[in-house]
Amino acid sequence: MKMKWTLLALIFAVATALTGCENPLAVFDPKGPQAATLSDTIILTIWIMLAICVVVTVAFIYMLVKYRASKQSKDYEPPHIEGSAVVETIWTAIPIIIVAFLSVVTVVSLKDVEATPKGYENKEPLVIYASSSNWKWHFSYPEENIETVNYVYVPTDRPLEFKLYSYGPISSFWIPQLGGQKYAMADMVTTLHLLADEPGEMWGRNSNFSGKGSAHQLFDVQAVSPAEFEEWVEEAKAKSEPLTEEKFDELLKTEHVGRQTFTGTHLEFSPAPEGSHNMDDMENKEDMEDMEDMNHDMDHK
Amino acid sequence: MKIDNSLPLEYSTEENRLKILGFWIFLAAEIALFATLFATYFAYQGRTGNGPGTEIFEITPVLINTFALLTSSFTIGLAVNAMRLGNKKAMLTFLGLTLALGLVFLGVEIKEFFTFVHEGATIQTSGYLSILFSTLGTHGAHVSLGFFWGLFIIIQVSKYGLTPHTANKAFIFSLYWHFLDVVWIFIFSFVYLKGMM
Amino acid sequence: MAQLFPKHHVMGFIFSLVLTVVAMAVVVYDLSYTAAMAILLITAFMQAGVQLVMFMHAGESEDKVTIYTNVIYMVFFAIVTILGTLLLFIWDM
Amino acid sequence: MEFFERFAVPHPSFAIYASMVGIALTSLAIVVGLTYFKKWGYLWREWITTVDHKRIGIMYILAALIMLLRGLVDAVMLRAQLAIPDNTILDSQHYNEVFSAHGVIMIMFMAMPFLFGLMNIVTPLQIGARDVAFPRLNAISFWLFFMGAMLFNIAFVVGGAPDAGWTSYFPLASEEFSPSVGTNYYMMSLQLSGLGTLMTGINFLTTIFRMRAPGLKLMQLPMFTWAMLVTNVLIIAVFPLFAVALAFGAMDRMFGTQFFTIGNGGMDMMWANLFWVWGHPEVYILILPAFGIYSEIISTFARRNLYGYKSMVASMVAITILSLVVWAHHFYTMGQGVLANSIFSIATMAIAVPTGIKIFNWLATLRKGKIEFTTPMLWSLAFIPTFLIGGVTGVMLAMASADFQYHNTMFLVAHFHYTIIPGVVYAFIAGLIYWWPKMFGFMLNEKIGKVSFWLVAIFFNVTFFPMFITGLDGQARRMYTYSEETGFGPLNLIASIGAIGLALGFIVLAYNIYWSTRYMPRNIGSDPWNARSLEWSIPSPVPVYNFATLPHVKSSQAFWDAKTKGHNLFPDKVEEIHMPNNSGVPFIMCVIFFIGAFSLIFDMIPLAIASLIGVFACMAYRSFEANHDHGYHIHVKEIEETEERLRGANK
Repeated sequence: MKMKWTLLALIFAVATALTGCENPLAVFDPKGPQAATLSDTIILTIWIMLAICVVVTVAFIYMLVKYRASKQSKDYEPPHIEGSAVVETIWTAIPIIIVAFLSVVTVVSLKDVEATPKGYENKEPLVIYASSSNWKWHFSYPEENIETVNYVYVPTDRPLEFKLYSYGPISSFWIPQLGGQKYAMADMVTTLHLLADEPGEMWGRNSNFSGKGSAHQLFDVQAVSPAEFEEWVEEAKAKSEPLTEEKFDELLKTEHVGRQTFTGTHLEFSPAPEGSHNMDDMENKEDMEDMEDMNHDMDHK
Repeated sequence: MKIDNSLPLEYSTEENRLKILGFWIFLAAEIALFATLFATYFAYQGRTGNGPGTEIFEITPVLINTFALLTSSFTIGLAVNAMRLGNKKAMLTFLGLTLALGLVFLGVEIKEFFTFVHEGATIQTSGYLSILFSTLGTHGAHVSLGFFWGLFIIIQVSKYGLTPHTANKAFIFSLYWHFLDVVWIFIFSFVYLKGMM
Repeated sequence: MAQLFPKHHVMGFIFSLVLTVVAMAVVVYDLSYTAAMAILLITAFMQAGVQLVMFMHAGESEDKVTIYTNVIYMVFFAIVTILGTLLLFIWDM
Repeated sequence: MEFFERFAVPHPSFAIYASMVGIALTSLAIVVGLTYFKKWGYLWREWITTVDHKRIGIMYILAALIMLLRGLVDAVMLRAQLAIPDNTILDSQHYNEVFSAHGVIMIMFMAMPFLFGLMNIVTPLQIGARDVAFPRLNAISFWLFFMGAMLFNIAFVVGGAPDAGWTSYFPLASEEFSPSVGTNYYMMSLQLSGLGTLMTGINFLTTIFRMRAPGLKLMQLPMFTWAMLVTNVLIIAVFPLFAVALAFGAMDRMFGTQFFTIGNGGMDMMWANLFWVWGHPEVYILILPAFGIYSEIISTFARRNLYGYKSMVASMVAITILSLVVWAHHFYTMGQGVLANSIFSIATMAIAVPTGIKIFNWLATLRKGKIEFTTPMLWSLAFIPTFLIGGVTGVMLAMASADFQYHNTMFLVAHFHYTIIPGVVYAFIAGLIYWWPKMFGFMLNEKIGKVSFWLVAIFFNVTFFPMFITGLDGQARRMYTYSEETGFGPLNLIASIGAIGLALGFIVLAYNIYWSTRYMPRNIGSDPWNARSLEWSIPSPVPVYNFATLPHVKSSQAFWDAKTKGHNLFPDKVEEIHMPNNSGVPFIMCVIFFIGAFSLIFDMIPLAIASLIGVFACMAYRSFEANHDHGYHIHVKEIEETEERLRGANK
């Protein structure tokens, strides 16, 4: 019995800890609209789940206390009850309603986080290619024509489109304070829509196990105002060496490096595996030959 | 062992009925196995890398194979029918015919594999060819296994005669063989014909 | 002799040959993708049905309900696996 | 010399060398012990060649308990490493090997055999059968599992352990990124045990469909047997698929195919896809039997019939079907679109509905009952609130959008331990204690049992609850270390302390088995718990033929009705019983399987081909042998004497 109360107390303590105190958990400390959406969704569901837990646990304890053998008379014979259609329908219906509500929440929030954040649709997004290699992150800014390793600068209030892929095992690109994670894989590019709405320093990481160095595959994220961002770009261009193919190959081979900055990006000589699996979609293609050619092109990296 | 004479020999004991139902469940598991191969095959269509795609298919060997298997499925059905009539000789003839057709199928398929390899299409060439060879190969391996199984049954029926035991085996073998024919129809339709469309 | 070639077996065999020839149409004629796939699906499943009912005697024993449930369940699983995989890898990638 | 080099451990440490010595000494001790006590013959005749479902069940459970110990040691090592920031007890490579082993062993070689053990022992007894449908196939299933488990367990001392996680995602698990033979072990050992599992599935489905006692209808099966039915229905669907996936993976590594490679049209996602088409139903293969066990125990000790029998069955069938259509929730983050993610999200959450129905039905069963807190009941009751947390966090994880924040974090780790430990492990322990008297003819000590229960029930929460919080704070799973400034330190320390308590609980459980074997009284009668289903109507331990005459059944709690309403379960006269012969072929065949798998792992193709031929030779041998192997008969007199002796002693 004690255990259940301890448990309940623990849940409440945790719930209060989650929702606000001086040092909030990373997921509940959003620095952008995508992360805020997710944080709100999670907190909402925690409350619903807590309510369910409390109701069931109370019912459970009530049964245990009231119907324990030691409280019952010796000759009490528990009755034979098959069940009740009405009661069983009720407790089927309630979970269905809850699940239906949560389904709506899921689909709506999923659409939100999988697109450019609301209110920023007409701003031109900043495209950053983030590629993972054992065990580093390369950030290529094709428009600004610079590339960084293990740290990324982003301007505030501008939609960010991270194009993710990997030079090896599956990695997961995750900046909890900006939004959810997504896999970076070797044979396709995935897109993650993020946005920072206040300046600050954050951490990001590869959260997917990808071999012996993955625990250290972390990177810094610096959100700065657009003006400062321009400044940083200029400075990076002025002060850094160009990224050559040899240099990049050497970098790929090195397991752990610190922060690095280059002018130019590796996309020029080692392009991302653009396109996704739907390139293979036969559905609307009448002509096989065309398809074959397309795939040949795609796979010649 | 209680023998119920009102039923065909292959169903006549409880053990036999258990085995037949058990084999049906096994066949269901085989459906799952081939479904996996098909699911993978469809997802890999077009993922040919640097290797060739469906243009390596030729219609003639495929047609020979299809008619060989369809006919063998017919003959093994006749074998079971003959068994139920108690005609051991006819049953063995039909079984032998079935296995011969199985051999034709295997021969043509192996020759086809050699042609593929000759055209530079091996199991190591691309994702598409890996799954193509695996799908065809899994079916082919089943047919090969079936061939030996059938051979053992022919030997046992000739040696021990038509007993509840041998009849049961022969019937289960016929289920297996028909099932392989069904799988081949799906391979024929969704690998070959779809590929040659 | 006629006993050795029961009518429904011969019918089943002829039927399966006819279905094979019909399926061949998708290679011979220049059909739309949808029409061709429809033909293939229908002929293939009909062929499977012929084998199951006419040759494999799926319905002859007292376990017939078990056997049919078993096959239908597994066909359901097969379809789920194939469609689910296609959905994830091709249709909604 | 080069030939032998590949058997060396690529990344050795003192612990591994110590284990080698330990394994060698233990094996030696077993051999010497068996020789000294002249037990080789006994072992061969009574156990290795047995086709008796009860003995096979006991061997499964014994293997499961040993594997539980191994998995537990792995777990303690993991928690030790994570106890404090920047710890150096294990280096990265070892940590990776240990968590991979922990996952595979706990799921495949602990939970699965535990399930099969209980299934083997209880199912035929509950339906009033004399054995399973195919006793010899059953022996093959067991030995295949056993060989698979042994193969996996020698990996870390011969050639190197797998290090790509229990999910073994490609391309990490490919030859390029995991060059040691470790992943080959993974592929082959799971292939062997998976084959055994598939055969068990076929065997038990046939048993349940065709071997029920006269009068026992499907809708009257005890809930545990119903659970076994749907479990096996899942097994026959997904295990063939897993066999294909493993074969693809093995071929990629051994024969250079391109299924999951990076270039040439390979698709690394396909492994994840196939793995989870199997992997998600797999967790339901574990939890459904657990639901069955809880239903039996709760109804027995609430002294009431199970509330809502029909909706209990319907919800299990619903879970079975739904579990087949939700697998993509394991990889919402793989880049598929909103549509696919939404479909899988909703399907996943829908599972909460039938699960909820079950929980409410259990609560309603407790209502108006006369609840007795025996140890099996305690384990079953603790399940409800603890599993609830696992369940609701499961719904949270099912929401694809929110999952982007939980995925790959300790939150997920906490969630699945909250489902698998209270859901599966508690159930199997409860079932073990509950059916122990049926297996061995004596009970386990209640007092020691309660100590172990409270230790586990409390420290389980201490271990895993903090992980929910560190997960939400961004601690990723499977990472061998974390730095001080992350702030994960204090909660991880709590979790590690909890792990010690948890381990202690399991040690007390083991001690209970030892103590009870030595000191518990042997004359317990056939029905020590005053239970409800058929297995309690026959002597404990159960004679080899199970039922002297087949019971005539009219309800889902036939034995209870017979006890309370006084009708005769066994109206028939004793007749001769036909039994199958023991056989050494299953064991020999599986040894050959082992050799074949081992040679494939180390790329010794000729030996592998020879083994394959050996396996077929065993099958061919059996095919001919079966024509004149008709088993043996137990005569009426012998049955009557046995019944007299077993039942007489109880009175």
